[in-house]
Amino acid sequence: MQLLHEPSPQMIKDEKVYREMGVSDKEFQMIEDILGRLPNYTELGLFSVMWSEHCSYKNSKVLLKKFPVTGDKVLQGPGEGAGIIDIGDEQAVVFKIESHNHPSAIEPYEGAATGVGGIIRDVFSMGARPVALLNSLRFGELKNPRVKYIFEGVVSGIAGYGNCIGIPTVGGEVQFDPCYEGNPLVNAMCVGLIDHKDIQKGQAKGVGNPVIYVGASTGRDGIHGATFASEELSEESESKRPAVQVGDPFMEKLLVEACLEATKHPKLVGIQDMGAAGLTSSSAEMASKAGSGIEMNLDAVPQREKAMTPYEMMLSESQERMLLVVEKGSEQEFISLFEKWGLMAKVVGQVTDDHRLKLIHQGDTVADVPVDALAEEAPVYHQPSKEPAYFQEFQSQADYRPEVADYAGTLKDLLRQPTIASKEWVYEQYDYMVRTNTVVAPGSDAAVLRIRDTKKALAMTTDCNSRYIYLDPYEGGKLAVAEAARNLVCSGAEPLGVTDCLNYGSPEKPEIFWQLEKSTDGLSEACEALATPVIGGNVSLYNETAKGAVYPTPVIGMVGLIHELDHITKQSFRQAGDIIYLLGEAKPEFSGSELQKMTEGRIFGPSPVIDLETEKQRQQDVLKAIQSGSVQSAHDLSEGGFLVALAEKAFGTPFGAEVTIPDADVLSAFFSESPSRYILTVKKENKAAFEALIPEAQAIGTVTDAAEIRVTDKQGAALINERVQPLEDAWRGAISCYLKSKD
Amino acid sequence: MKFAVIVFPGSNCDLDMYHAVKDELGEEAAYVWHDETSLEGFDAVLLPGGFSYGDYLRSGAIARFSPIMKAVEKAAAEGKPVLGVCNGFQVLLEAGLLPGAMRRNAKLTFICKQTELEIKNKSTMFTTGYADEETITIPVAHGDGNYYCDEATLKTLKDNNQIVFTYKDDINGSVANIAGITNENGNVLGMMPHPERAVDDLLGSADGLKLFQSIVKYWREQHAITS
Amino acid sequence: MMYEVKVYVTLKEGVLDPQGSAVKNSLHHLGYEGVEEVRIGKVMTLRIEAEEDTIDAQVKEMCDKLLANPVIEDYTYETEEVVSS
Amino acid sequence: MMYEVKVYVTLKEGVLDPQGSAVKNSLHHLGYEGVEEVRIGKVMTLRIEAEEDTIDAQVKEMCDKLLANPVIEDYTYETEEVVSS
Ligand SMILES: Nc1ncnc2c1ncn2[C@@H]1O[C@H](COP(=O)(O)OP(=O)(O)O)[C@@H](O)[C@H]1O
Ligand SMILES: [Mg+2]
Repeated sequence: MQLLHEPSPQMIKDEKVYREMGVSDKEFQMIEDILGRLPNYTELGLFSVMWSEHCSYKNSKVLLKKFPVTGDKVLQGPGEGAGIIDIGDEQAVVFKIESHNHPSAIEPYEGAATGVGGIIRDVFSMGARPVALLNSLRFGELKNPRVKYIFEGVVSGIAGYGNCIGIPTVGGEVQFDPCYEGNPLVNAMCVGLIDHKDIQKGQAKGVGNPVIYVGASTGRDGIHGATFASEELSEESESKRPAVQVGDPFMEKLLVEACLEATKHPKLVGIQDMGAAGLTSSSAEMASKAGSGIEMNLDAVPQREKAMTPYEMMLSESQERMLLVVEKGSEQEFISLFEKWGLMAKVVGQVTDDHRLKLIHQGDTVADVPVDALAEEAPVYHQPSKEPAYFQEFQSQADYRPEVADYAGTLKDLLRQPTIASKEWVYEQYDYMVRTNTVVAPGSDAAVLRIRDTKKALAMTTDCNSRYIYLDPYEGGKLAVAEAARNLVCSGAEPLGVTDCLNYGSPEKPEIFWQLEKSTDGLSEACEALATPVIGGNVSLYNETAKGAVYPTPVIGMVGLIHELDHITKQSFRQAGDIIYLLGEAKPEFSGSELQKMTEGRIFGPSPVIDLETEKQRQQDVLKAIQSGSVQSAHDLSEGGFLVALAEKAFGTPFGAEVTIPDADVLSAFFSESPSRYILTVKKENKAAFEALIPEAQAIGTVTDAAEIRVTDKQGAALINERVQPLEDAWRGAISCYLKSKD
Repeated sequence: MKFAVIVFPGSNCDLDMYHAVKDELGEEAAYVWHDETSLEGFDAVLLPGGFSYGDYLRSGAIARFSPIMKAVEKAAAEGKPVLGVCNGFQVLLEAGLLPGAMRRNAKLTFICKQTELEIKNKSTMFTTGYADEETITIPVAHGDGNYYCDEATLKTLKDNNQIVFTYKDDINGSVANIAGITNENGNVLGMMPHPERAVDDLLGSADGLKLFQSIVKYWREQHAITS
Repeated sequence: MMYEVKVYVTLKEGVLDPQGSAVKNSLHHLGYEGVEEVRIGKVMTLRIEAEEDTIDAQVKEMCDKLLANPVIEDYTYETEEVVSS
Repeated sequence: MMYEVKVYVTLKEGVLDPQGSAVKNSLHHLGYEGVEEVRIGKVMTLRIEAEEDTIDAQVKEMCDKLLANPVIEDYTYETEEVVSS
């Protein structure tokens, strides 16, 4: 199956073949200047993938620089496979999030599955044992059959990979909005644990050291995946089918175990996964970081298909592959180690000192390019930015205030909105318990995993309400970070740090770049204020179809440390008689709220504004109260507002609540989504202690034995009087109900 | 008492099984790699859950040819307690140590959740610890847990009291809601729910612990060792 | 008329088949060294009541829409009339 | 000699096929009301190097041991010699 003859260097230039690979005229000229000659087809391929947005961050680098990336506990910031944060006792937590949006749009199951596989490799290539997976998903409205197909495929793909490899998928989020219809977002996050002494880096040091290829053989799958991820989706994408990769979680399970054994081997020099741009990025980055070069003999690369060209081998994104550099003379030890696990390991090259990536194929040198030009020195652009017209319009709109006649009916309708409804349909497909460390399963504000042989635990969450970011990227960016941190605090954790996945439309459009700029400003400011440095992340641009771009969606993955197992707190009511407290005030703001979306079918107006000082203060107060032992349950108020949160606290328990709303503005008290708010419950005997810690919290009622939600106003007039069961049924059954319905 | 935890390539509940025995039960446990050939010195054999060989082809189909399986058969024939959980159950079925076969869950999706089980036979060496309880809570996590056997086999299972656990609700389509069965001898138990994940209230349930305690009790009685 | 239709769905060439490789390895372990390749696909047997002039188009449509995943799979099919007994 | 062998593994009659029922329902949803039954099985394509007089026995053995589970599945196979080019 020999491909047609590759075009000659002159033809590439004359016929502008490079454009098909996403290389601009100017970039082609740069390549020519760097090489001092015309690149051949293989070399052009190397540049095109390494200079794609996905690998080089050429359009986003200027923005990422703004993130706070340091802190006393940060052991590894952005730049390696995953960031690392110290958690004491010579242990650290490693985490990273990554997108697999375009592959999932084309082939939902395999796209999502390989997204999970990829992020796991990022974590264990640092030497860490992956202990948990999370995901953040966005789809169009569930009414559309294609959306249902994508949703079901993505969820089963995530399940298929994570369950098989035996890493629990413990949390995440799913939202549905029309802007994601043709371009779903599938972000996967992996969290790992590591002992400080085992931390590895992806570096190719030591001239003459062998380069070892490990894992699955290379096929023609996923060629140009990185470039593909850096383009808008079009009808044509459907025909770019070879870009679809199939995952083999069984192979990866063996790879995890074998690589973790290898990272403990004293003669390992460097290790990196072959992610986007496969062999090209792993080799070029390892050499560039170490200030060395690599020479590879492509004939030694294990090949799944016949007659593969150097171009195909270098650009293939076949899954479950790793690249290792080991000390000279120890190659056989490593090869045997991998063979014990039933894996193929082969020496494919060696480290050189000439700062070049040199490829040999059937005796010929088929590529010879400077590694730094591929990696560190990729072009960087500062795209023009322009405030979109919609933003001004939204800002100037008068306060939106919906009419609600029937509070109970509205509550029930809200609980049925797919974005609010229980995600049980999703997470019941995930093995969230395997390895028996999951002590707070999906369904609470954050997932919690105990750390064996310590008294500590980790809390983790992904969050991003993209509606607010669309309305106001700057405020919305701050809100996303604050919400993630709040979810951790509710679980009893001290937030440690952030990994982010920036999902946007095309940065070449000034209005989109403006969204990127403003929202990263907001993210940076909140991360700074809440002392949660960004230790890594991923950028996914060009998320748009002919119908337009997705909402700007910077997903925040956050991990927190719970110092004592006793501090672990869940969102559900625990005991009848407990006092219910409300912390934070509801403002009359409904733009971007679930209620606005539900009532109007769209969102508009100015986003709520958050005061980061207040946010920080309340987080500290709540955490202190939890740590002091006086809090029985804690839940933050997010989508849907107070009533939804109150009902959620009753779901899955035999209890109900009796509450008096002190506010005169009942509508806001019930449905506003103003930030920095919590519902907490406290045992009667801890009343004084709790109130001393958080004087600001208002006692609004009690947890009851009767499974009913009863809310009255200050005058004692009944506002809500509902049995929990029907509310819970509506909430629990909504998603499978949407999936089953024919239209 | 010493438990062997068999590890196939792709097993992923091996660690949970090991910790359940070692930390929660307080007995001895050791991993035994699939290509070993002897289980000499072990008093009981545990086949953990996971996706042996990726569960490609059929769950458990490839693992059952592992060298260690001869030793597992021997242990079973000698009357030692053999417990297969989830994928371990599937391996026992494929190996013919238990009757029947597994199909995809009726709803076709993987299910992971706490489930209520009824104990149908409280006098097996795995269940004596449950004397009084009617139902217990133990989680499931499987995609292929839809137990099948033909009517004649079902009748035999019933007649011999080989059905040990049933699901209280039909969660996966299994014939007669079967969640766990033994062989005729009663010393080989296969079950889809994961008792090793229910050994500590911190994990949501400790109801699985009694299963392991029952095994120890049985073994102590057999060996007249007083603890 | 009643038809029995067999649809064969196989992975496209070049698409990784982890199942097939696992089965191949297992067969080698069992001593069948001669097995050089295994690819695993699906066969679906459908009974369809349809007019003679639409059956073919229907089956093709079903395959394109649902039975095969055109991104990674190819399909072929055979239709046969079932003579009612 | 090189053989291409196709092994068809299907669920035994009487064994409920959850996948098949799901596909049937989906087809009904899509408007193919004429579909009365769907059963889903596997087709495995093997390339085997073997002597002419052993190929048949080998394939049968592989099926009995590994490729099919006799408790719930039936199998058939076809072997064809591959003419080397
Ligand atoms: N895709 C998913 N995967 C796993 N768990 C999920 C997913 N989506 C939601 N969940 C879980 O459902 C619960 C509710 O999610 P969400 O409404 O997003 O919570 P919050 O508003 O507190 O962030 C959480 O425990 C979350 O982890
Ligand atoms: Mg929350």
